[in-house]
Amino acid sequence: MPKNDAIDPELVRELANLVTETGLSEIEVEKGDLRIRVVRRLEPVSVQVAAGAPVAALAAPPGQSVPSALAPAEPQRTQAGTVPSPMVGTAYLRASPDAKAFVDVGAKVEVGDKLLLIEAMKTFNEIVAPRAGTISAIFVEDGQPVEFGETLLVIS
Amino acid sequence: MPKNDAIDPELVRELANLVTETGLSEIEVEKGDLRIRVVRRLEPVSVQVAAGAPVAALAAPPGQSVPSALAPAEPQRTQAGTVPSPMVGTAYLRASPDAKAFVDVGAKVEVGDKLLLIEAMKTFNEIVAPRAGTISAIFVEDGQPVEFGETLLVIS
Amino acid sequence: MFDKILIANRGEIALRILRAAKELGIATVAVHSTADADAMHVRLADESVCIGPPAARDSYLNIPSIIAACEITGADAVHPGYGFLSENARFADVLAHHQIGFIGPKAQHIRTMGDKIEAKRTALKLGIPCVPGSEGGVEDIDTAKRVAAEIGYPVLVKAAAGGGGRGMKVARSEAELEQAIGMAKSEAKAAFGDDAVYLEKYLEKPRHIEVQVLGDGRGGAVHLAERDCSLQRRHQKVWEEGGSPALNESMRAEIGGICANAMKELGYLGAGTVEFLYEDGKFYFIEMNTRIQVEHPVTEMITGIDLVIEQIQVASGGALSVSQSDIKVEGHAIECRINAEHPETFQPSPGVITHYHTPGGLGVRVDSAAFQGYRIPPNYDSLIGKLIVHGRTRNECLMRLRRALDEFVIDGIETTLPLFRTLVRNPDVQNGLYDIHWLEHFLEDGGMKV
Amino acid sequence: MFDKILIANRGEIALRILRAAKELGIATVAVHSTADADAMHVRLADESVCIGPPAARDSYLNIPSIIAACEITGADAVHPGYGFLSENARFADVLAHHQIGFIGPKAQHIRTMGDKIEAKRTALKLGIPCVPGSEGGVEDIDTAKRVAAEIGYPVLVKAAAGGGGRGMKVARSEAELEQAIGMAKSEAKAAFGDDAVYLEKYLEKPRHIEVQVLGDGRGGAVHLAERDCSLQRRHQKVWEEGGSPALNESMRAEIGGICANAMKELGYLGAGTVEFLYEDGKFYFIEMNTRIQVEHPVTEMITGIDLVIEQIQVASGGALSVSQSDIKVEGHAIECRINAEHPETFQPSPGVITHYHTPGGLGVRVDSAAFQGYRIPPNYDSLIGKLIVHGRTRNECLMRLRRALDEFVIDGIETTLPLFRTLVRNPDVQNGLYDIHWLEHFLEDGGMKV
Repeated sequence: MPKNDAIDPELVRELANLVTETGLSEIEVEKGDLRIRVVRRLEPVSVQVAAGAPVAALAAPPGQSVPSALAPAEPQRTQAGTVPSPMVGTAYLRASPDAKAFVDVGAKVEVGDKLLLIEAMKTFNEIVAPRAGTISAIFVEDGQPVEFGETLLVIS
Repeated sequence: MPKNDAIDPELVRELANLVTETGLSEIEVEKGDLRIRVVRRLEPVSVQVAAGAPVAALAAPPGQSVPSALAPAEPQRTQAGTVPSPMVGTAYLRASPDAKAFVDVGAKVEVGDKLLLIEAMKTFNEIVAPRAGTISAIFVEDGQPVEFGETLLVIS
Repeated sequence: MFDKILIANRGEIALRILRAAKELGIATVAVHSTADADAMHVRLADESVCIGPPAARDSYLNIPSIIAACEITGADAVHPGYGFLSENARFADVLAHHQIGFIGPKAQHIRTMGDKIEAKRTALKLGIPCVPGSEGGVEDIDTAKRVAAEIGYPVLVKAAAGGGGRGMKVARSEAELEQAIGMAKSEAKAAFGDDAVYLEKYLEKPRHIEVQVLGDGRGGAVHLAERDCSLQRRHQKVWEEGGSPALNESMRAEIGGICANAMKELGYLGAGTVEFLYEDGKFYFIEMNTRIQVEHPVTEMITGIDLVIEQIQVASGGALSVSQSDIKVEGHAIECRINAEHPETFQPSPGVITHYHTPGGLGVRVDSAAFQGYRIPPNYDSLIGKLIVHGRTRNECLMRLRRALDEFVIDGIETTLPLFRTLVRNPDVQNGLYDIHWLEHFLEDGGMKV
Repeated sequence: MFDKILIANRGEIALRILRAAKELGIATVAVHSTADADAMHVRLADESVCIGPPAARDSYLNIPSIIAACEITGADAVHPGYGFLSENARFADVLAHHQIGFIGPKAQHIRTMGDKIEAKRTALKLGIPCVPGSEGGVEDIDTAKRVAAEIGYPVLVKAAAGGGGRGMKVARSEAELEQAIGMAKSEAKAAFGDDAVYLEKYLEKPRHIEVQVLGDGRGGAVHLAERDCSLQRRHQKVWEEGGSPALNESMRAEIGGICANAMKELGYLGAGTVEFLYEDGKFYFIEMNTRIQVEHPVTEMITGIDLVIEQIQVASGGALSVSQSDIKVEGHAIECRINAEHPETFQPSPGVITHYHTPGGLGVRVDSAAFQGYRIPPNYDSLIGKLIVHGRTRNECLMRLRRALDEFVIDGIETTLPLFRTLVRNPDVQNGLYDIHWLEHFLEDGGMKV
């Protein structure tokens, strides 16, 4: 196996040990067409319990699990491609129980294509694709209640 | 092992030490087709405000200064030579208003020498030197109230 | 009784409603904007639904979102709190249309009392005393003199088309009347192109006194005595107390009885407040608020009656838990509205509360959704908590309030706590000698300057 | 009235006393051990004095240090709280000798009630019902039978020299009496070398009910109804409420009247508690506590009367603020003693409170010297706070208590909050069906096991 000859795992191991030993976060070496880069991502050393941390655990009745409110509320990540719900309501993936879904994972969509419906106050609101691309994930099920800002699906 | 010859781990180690020693975050060297880069990512310098910080400032009536209770109560430093009050009461530096002080700053004392009196419940309690030495400071005035543990004077 | 109540509000009143629901064994749904995801009532509710972005019009005022939140959670009633949708008759109608209970008055009464002219007309019809006036324009000076003599000097000459203080003149005697009318007419002509003016009784140093009422919607109604809310800044109540230092037992019973009878006649449902100006032993109707009010705890502390529980009970078709003879005023209560504002400049001060410690002990109540580490969002009003103190006498109440204010710790932001520490030590406040202008004058005169 | 009160205690009761003094406009001196330098009452007092190291005998029990602290601060009275020096007659004497007021009863009454035998003798003389018994040894079986028939079965045969349960036998009928006496005698002989035994009424499932009294020291005295403290663990009260679920209005008035009259006759000064076992409609005197008690807020919540303020007023020579006819029991109150202990094992849990948030709203009172960031020292008892809740009815009170317990946050240490969350949901507790053994049995039966 010529590749293994060309790249010596021992050298990589040595560099890896070195990065740990020295407390560095990255070493990169390059020679000729050989380039090796070892990276150690430092984990945050401290769980930063700020003075402003929210109340840790609101008392719950016995038997109920206490929400670990210490963990900061995960912000809804609006990464490129995620489609958040613009309203509170009930999400529907198809026009009627017998119909086929507007989109499935893997479907290609154009801007303005119908993705799903959200019912609020007996009114069905069409949610359309804000960008073109491929449906890479659908996070809601047919008939599922959704909050404002909840991620419905991803177009990548 | 020709590869190891080509990339000298010792050089990498030296660079690694250098980056730490100099407080830098990155060093990159390049010579001919050799390139070495070492990176030290600085840890977040977080002011760790512990969740357990005491109540900052108890409300005080307007006009009164608010005690900065955030600062942890300074422990009474019982350094060598300090003589703390063994009781609460009123400290007297002399046997009677006209008498001369038992000790003054600069006086040499032996173990058991009388230093001052503390009056509590109309009883005068003699405070004697716990060690020999020279009085280097007196922190109380004649007739001053003292708490338990309050530093009276220093024998150095 | 309802099974699940959706609380269409935020802050301390959302928590207040949640407490009442829990005490009745009713499940709770908190709705919130994205700015309030960490709020106390959201944490304590059985369920929560994010209904929109921080702007109130897109969340707390967004009727379709709130109805949708009811639909997805199965809530069978909504408590609107105060502000936001609490006095929106259309909201009450929409809820009714969706067969969801509204914990508030009948829509028609919200409409009537929401229209100033209609409200006054209704009040007069129900026997509630109003500010006497000419009931229409005065054309000539002789009519004006006759009307002014009837209502008594001083009188206010007001432009019929007026607003904002323009075309408004005070006449303190008949000698001043002709000139005042002349000036008001010309100002009105210039400002509104219409010189019609009318007369009204002018109150120089009135108190703001309001009567709490409860109705079962079927002609049963009671009053729960009055609150004195004269200490105001820019028409915002700052300090409220009950009973009023200006009233005695029989005055209380009289004005209370008038209001309770009016509510019986109206068939009023739920909690309401009849607001008056009060001067020289007389009451003058201002308006009626058809909702629970910020200062309702004052009444709860002196009567022991949970007004929000009563609201929920009557909204679900139940009876009031008390009749008039059961209601006894015991002692005295004072509420301080603690705002996240600079105590001298009243500049809002949103931010993180770094230390929070509430006072405790006998007769001390805190209604607040704040906590240590809470970030006050900049999007809403600055009320962060209410300190309500009860004592057997007004003096005991004042002394207790003083010590409670001195125990209260809110760090990290500016609050109006220092204002209250000053007020509770002020002789006029201690003696109950204040009117609706007192606090403005006190602040103008540098009362809070160090 | 006193000008400056020294508070010879720590924890929540020190803060409680400080609050009363502040409400009376009296200056305060906190004394503290080195372990309590950061305590809440120290922070809030006008002055503070460190009086010794953590061990209570060297600080809070150190009479010369406390007197010296009075001398250097000019305090003219001492409030001893509960525990520590509160029932130390010598302390009262020493204070009197130094012309410093003692906010507590006359020394002679502390002595009388501190001696079990003398206390029972005094109670009998004052007409307070006691446990009936043979009043001396029973020599022969016929006497025993006669006495047992008089006091009624079951009876307890007790060794005169006894203690720790040895030489103690229950006879449930005359048939069992001879054998019980025989066994008790031989056990007593073996254990104490003395086979003398006596008889006493045996209470199988008594409740602990106590009557709060106040006296002015000059023959004026009132009672403030009762508290039911039957929910105990190892003779430590856990949950107290008032009125007792077992009493009605007339029973309350009767036992209260007996106690008030006894206090009048005694010329009792200050606050006191007459403790009873209660079974089948009858009261049996246990002891009298001549101090303010941990559970006094229950009484304050149902009467509106600040007992500590009354203590201070009568100790300074003033009158009681109320006569018997002024005292009305309004509603129901329950107190939960929140200890820094594991809720199942009751292992003490000192340490730092990392999060602390108290419940608020109508009818909720918290008496606690704890705060976020407070380090509970390992040197003293584990009581860190009391939650006291009031409602118009016992049911309203229970529902309010439930929601208040669910709001209470104390993190970083173990507390008994989970015990109370379980108790408030227990049908026996909800129905008031418990005696002094109930809680022990509940815990033995795994009531707190998950």
